[in-house]
Amino acid sequence: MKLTVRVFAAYADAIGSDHAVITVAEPATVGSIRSAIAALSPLLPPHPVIAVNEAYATDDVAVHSSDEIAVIPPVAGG
Amino acid sequence: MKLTVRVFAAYADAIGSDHAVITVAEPATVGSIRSAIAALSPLLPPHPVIAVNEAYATDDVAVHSSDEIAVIPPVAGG
Amino acid sequence: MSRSGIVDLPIDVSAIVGEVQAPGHGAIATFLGTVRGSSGKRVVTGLEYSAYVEMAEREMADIVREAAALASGAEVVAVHRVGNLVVGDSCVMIAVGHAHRGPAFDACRYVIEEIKKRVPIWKREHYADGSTEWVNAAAPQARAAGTSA
Amino acid sequence: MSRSGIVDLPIDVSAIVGEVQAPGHGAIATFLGTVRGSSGKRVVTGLEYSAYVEMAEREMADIVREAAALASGAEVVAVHRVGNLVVGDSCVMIAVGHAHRGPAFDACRYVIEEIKKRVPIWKREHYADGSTEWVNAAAPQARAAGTSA
Repeated sequence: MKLTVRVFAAYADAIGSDHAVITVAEPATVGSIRSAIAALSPLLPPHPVIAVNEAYATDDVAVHSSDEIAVIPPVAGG
Repeated sequence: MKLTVRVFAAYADAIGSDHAVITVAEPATVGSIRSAIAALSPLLPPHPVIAVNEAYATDDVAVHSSDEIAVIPPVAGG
Repeated sequence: MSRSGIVDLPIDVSAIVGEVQAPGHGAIATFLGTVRGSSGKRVVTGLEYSAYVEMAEREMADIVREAAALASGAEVVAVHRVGNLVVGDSCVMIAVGHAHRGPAFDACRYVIEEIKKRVPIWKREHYADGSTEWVNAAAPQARAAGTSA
Repeated sequence: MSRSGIVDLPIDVSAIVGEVQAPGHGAIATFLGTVRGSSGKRVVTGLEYSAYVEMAEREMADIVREAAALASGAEVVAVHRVGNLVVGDSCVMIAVGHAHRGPAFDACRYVIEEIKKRVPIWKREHYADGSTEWVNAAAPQARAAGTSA
């Protein structure tokens, strides 16, 4: 299936866009889609932090085509 | 010598005034004048806290007639 | 009432203090983060904060709820500003009202520490020489964070 | 510039925060003490703060100096109000500006704790039934306090 991934801050600069489309096998989990996300740019880390539906997600979380997926660079608020 | 003692808050209510005059022997120290201050009212504690020249004073501090003496009730600021 | 949010207008300190004042609250602790004029050896002329707004608001709301649970009876307001800020502007404010000062300080401190760890907000510093740089202060450490960050 | 004082007018929160803002201060911690509407089981209608003003100002100045020494580079403002206050009024405010939040929080906390221990200020609560009472929160614990309190 195809997934649109939201991309922010330094990672958005790295790929030149605030989103990217990846193609992954089903059934998918955060663990199974991570490498496809990391492959978006050599400037991304090999194991980027992923959010699903606006929450940090562990590797075992299932991913469906309707989910909102995002890749989260190191945060710097405050 | 005679000393004027400044008296505040609950202690001022106890003696009915914001100051009192005590007569003490010379040379005087905070330790030697404390009982005369405590005697101003039975509502004062036997060993009240004394300030000399706007600073908390230990028993060994010398007291002269020109010093500003005060008796300090438990504080309640903040 | 406790609340939190991502905002794009200046932070009104008095108004937020007023929100956590109540007859039962003898203690109000606040924290205000402001844009500093230097970063390491470089002169900072401005800062650009961006956020994954929907998620940032959810994380902020979680943190405020956690703080209010830690300090039972606390009223907690936390706001973080995004957009272009100049040196001296406030970027984040936390205010906690409580009956007692200990829980008020503790809850206030908790909120700023957690914001810095978890809320998906990023900042890009603009330097006097015209260059810019994303500031990587922390890898996100959510309680449910990925195994690899 | 660090300062302290006993005041008899309302405390202007924004103005005091402004005093400790500086390009080098990324963190501002504040504490605001306000008059609570109850004390134990009794309904408080107002509070009367009085002070040995000259000594209170000296003690406040000492405490501010100590806090600025603890948190090197801190700017510290501390004011305590005296006179007749009603429920919700602010009686004390402390603001600390520092490069970093840890020292800012620590210095702020230090100042309020020491004010409560050492500064010769007293309060009399006025109750709904018309009675009044001096509140004895603490025997003064100056570093140079008398041996017997």
